Amino acid sequence: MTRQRNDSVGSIGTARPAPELEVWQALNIALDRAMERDSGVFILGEDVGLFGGSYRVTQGLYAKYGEWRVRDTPISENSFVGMGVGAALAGGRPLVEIMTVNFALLALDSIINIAAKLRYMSGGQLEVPLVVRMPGGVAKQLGAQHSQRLEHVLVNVPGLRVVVPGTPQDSFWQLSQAILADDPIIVLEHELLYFTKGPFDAEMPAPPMHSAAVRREGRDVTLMAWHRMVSVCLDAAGQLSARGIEAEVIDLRSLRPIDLPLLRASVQKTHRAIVIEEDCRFGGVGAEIAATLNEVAYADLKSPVRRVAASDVPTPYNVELERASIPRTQDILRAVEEVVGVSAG
Amino acid sequence: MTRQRNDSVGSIGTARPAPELEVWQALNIALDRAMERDSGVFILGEDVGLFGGSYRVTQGLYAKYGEWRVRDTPISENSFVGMGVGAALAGGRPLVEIMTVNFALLALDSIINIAAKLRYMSGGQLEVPLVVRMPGGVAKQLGAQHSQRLEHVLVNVPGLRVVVPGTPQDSFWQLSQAILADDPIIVLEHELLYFTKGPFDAEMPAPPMHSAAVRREGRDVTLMAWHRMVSVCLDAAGQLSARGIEAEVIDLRSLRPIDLPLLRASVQKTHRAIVIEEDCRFGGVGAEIAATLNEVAYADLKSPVRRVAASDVPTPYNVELERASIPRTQDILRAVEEVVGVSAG
Amino acid sequence: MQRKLARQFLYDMVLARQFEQAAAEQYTEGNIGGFLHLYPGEEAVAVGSLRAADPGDYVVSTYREHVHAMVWGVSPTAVMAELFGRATGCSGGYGGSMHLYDAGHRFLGGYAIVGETFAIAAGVAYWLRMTESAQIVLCYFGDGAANQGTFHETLNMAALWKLPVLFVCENNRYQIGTEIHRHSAVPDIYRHASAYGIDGRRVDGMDVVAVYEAARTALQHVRSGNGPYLIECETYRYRGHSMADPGAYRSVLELAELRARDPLETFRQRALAQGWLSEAECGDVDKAVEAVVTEAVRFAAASPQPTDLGRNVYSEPLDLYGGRP
Amino acid sequence: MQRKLARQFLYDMVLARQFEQAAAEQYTEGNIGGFLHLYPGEEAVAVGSLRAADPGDYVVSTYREHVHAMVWGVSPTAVMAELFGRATGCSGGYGGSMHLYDAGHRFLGGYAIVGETFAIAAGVAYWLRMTESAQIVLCYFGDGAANQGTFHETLNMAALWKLPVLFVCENNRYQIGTEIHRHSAVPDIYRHASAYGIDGRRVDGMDVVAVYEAARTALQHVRSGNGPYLIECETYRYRGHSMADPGAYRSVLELAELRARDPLETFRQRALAQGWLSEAECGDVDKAVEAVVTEAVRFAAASPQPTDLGRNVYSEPLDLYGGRP
Ligand SMILES: Cc1ncc(C[n+]2csc(CCOP(=O)(O)OP(=O)(O)O)c2C)c(N)n1
Ligand SMILES: Cc1ncc(C[n+]2csc(CCOP(=O)(O)OP(=O)(O)O)c2C)c(N)n1
Ligand SMILES: [Mg+2]
Ligand SMILES: [Mg+2]
Repeated sequence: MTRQRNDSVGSIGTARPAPELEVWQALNIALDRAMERDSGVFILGEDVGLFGGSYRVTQGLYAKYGEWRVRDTPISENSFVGMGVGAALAGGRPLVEIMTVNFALLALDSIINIAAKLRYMSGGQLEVPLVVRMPGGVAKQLGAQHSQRLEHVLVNVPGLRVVVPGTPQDSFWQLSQAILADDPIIVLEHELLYFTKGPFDAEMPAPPMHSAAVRREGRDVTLMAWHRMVSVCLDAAGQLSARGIEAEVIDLRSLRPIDLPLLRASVQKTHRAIVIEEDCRFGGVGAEIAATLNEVAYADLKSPVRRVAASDVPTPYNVELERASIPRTQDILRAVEEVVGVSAG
Repeated sequence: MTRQRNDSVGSIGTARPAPELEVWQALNIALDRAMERDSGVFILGEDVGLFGGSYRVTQGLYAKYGEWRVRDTPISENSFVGMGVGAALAGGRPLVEIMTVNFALLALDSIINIAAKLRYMSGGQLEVPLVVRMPGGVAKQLGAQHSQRLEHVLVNVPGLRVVVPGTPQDSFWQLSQAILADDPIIVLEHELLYFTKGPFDAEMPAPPMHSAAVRREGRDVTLMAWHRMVSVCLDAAGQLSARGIEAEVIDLRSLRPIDLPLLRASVQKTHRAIVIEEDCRFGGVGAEIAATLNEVAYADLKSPVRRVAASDVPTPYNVELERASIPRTQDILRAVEEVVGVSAG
Repeated sequence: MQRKLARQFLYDMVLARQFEQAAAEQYTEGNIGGFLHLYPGEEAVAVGSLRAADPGDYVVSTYREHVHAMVWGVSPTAVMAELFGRATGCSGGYGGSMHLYDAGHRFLGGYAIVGETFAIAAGVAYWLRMTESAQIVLCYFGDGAANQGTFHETLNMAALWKLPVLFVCENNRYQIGTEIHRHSAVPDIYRHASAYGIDGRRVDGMDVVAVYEAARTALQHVRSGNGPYLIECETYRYRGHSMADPGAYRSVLELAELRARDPLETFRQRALAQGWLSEAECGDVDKAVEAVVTEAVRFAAASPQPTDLGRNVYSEPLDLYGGRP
Repeated sequence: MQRKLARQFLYDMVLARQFEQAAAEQYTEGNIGGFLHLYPGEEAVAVGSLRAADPGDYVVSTYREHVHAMVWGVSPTAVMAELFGRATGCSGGYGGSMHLYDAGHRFLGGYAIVGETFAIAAGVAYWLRMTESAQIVLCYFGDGAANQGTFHETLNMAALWKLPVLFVCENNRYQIGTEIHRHSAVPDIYRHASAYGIDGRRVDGMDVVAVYEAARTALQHVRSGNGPYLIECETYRYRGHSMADPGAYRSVLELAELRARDPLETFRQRALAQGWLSEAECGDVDKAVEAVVTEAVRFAAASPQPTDLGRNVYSEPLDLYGGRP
């Protein structure tokens, strides 16, 4: 069960000239380089091969690496994720793509009750270097069953790590790092971000996989979010700035673990914090961040950490209702006014 | 698709003389009465029939109601829960027993992506009066795979309701109420409580299904818990009282929705609160309660709501480590001293 | 066969074809959102099997269910309005293309997670069997869905308890871009039935009469208390998996070969040749359907949007914080 | 057959019988906790099949796996110590009876959720096939596990990709208290294999030689690249499902009938009759095993408890709050 050791992320393969890329392309490059570097890396998933992946992430890899390393699977989520675990135990570095997060509900036994627990249950003898990628979030009118978010389910599980890259650069960095790591790692991607562009440099040294990033500096309030909600926060921050309120926007990048030191540092400066999440509020990830920040930064906070989250409903199909069901710029503005008002008064 | 309408819980059937009962017996009586009252109530689950149920909850019902109303199923969790949903759609009041919470990981698609969403997705045409019972919690050396807690998974789901009865009386009341309700309801039971005794009166009118209950009054700190952790809190409260600290102990009884008014009222009196949970801390139910209480009771709190929870590890088999992995009396005492100390200083 | 039934088959299939064509156009124009899975090429399956059932029976279908809904009695206007996400839609605009429901007609959906239809259908059947009802359930699923664990789990229970379900496999040879020989070790879906002691047979899914006859025999079997039955209909979808898929993974030859066996055209020719229908009658059907589809689009476009985000989550409004101010 | 192999079979089965007997006693005395699933009556299955495999192969088993682990090379002391939850246990005391592991021997567990062994085994096999290794995987499962969706999903993929797995069904007729005719529509588990184009056969699981021969043929098939193979071993467990179950749902007659075919005693008689072993040799085996089991219990009882709650959750210690003070 020997497994190939790996070099660091920054120096993978050779550079490709690509100043601006879309998220799916960055992920594609990360996969390609990992597969070139390590013959133990292979992909399992529905339509990842011949079809090239529902979101083009695996495009070209089937032709380049063949069917054994890019395997089109039947619709058998629980079992092909379980097979990923088995292959990881035997020495491989499997990368499983679950076509969307919604179908992961069928594979949670393999993820939560097998992958996450084997190292511990075996007294450290076994390791499961498995990466499970899943597109998720609320996209465009996909209906309730295709808009289920699972962040809250996965972050609670000892043994798992959960990263949520939202930019092309982070997608490349964090997926590459996840493949190099020796733990089961969930890479949550957002369906509406695959085709968004952003600066990309494959040679830039990567920050720690679980670090958060300040996307905009500000002194009055800290907005914490991930995936698509980061851009909504930036939009709100822009409008707030016009009103003289400077919001600091933090992209969490990782949900398990979380980069609390960065959040604390920001709150020490702003004294006010709001978590914005696409997941439902009740028992969502925002609750953990709020509860913890309230505990560790109590003295710094002028008001308790607020949460702006999705409405407590299954996602409706109707486009207007769907938009209204998840945080919009105006929802963030209202929340900011409340906390700033509250604490000013 | 007409479904029998029901009378209230307090006046089910006729009384049985039983001053003190064990939890499993109270559940058994609730099932028996519901099945007598409504021929649409039936049970699906592994070994619920001939065998009488792993924890004896369905004992005697197979002989009394026959195999169609007490059905022994194969090991096919996702499908027999899905069948429960189908039967509910057609007019029945199915009661599905998942032998333990751990196996519910296989059935989450049926629970989260079907049962919880159908009423909403159908514009209100369909209803799913389904009750899913599952024994859970950390029992005695069952190992990591048999000690997975799912509270955090279920409380986040719009469309579901989650109750956590811990006493014989509550078990009878809340299971009876769940069967009468027209929504999918999860009844989480604790494996170590089935054979604990407590006062029981089938005729006593039931409080609202989702109300919390004060188990011990106190002025200095509020301890909030459910299931087995309530008794651990009461134990701690007893010891604290000897040291002049009066802890108020609240049994949440319901995790979705939660009885926030009661929690607020208590905190207005004690000014300090701690959530104690057997589930892991990170992203657990305690985070929701802490985050919300901090928001709504900020002014009343002398220090932020604390959490005492399970260690962030899969549950170890070794008995000493297992005990150390979930909250013990001393962990609660330490936390109380901290908050009382902190807020006193 | 009777002219009445022949006209019904033709009407249903023309409606199916034209409705889906209109849906595709409305999707392209941006009036329909989300995933849109269309049925052209597979019409004979839904029409042949559903017309063999009793109106009192239950139907459980997939996300490719517009046609099943309409043949089962849901009005084209209500279906189109649902695709538009309007309050007048059969799911009030909350469900969408993949989640059509009509409790009154016992049309129970509309399931978007592959493999969900099995257990739902078996659950309805369990209730029918337990209450000694004469009704049965029709359960639709694709070739790809047959690889989902729920297929195995449910067929075993349905057989074990002799539940009244007719499982209808719409084998269109593809699981999105994965051809059946690449997703199933034994591509003859009907052969799986025997692993559960269930009668199963294969039928030409491009021939509405063949599907109808097979379904009648099967329903007879199911209704008589002999337990479940499985029919595998060999069919084909002309379009990609959904509007998002050009279907580039299929050869032009394959497509041409199947189009040559078009269920709608072959039936029309046969009906004329057999004298079941006259040219005039066929023409009338086309015109009648055209009017219906045009009206469906007009109605949908003119319908109001649903406005209440929070309704129907529970039987009654539920405050998650128990009365939090 | 060779005397050496005969002695091995006898030794393995005697060890299995005595070890489980000792485990039961230690459980009753409170030295072993949790669920304890014992193997008496089923010894011929693990012994016959594992002795037919190559030491380099992989083994994936269920929660009823003490015997599989020992026959596969894990020392009885390490297994007993694990049941005691001690640091010297094969899982360091963190796993317990249902979670025995030994990476060095490629014994991969020890899975407590019914149906998990299929995909794990197929995944190992996928890796072996992809890396063109000569090794294969033995996957154990019970009659009840055959109804889990993963059985269907995994057998399809294993057949589709010709993965080197030998699926061994330990059909002891019961899923805890539910007899096979009440949980499987087609109780002949081996017949399910054909639904995936997999060769399957049934063998007398009370006859270690029959199991051995069947496994050899099957392994030959699997190792030659012909894909998976399934063997259904008809066996029986003398005890209840676990120590918590008295097994009251079974008739005394049934139990007596099966005990009369006891795999250990029948083999011992046969070995003597055939002259494979002498009375003296059999006596030596009993004594040798007795010493081993006694030592295993002594070792376990004398072993230290594990003390570090937080280790081995991740490859390196992970601070959930990224360096929170
Ligand atoms: C459990 C699950 N996995 C994956 C998907 C994504 N998906 C939607 S349809 C489909 C193909 C289904 O093929 P088939 O069952 O043959 O039905 P068809 O679309 O051909 O009618 C897939 C993979 C899904 N909806 N559910
Ligand atoms: C998914 C799941 N459901 C239920 C259980 C509880 N359970 C443990 S063993 C068992 C019976 C398994 O029977 P079988 O597969 O025949 O194996 P055996 O115990 O007879 O060896 C059940 C229902 C479980 N562990 N996992
Ligand atoms: Mg198909
Ligand atoms: Mg068994």
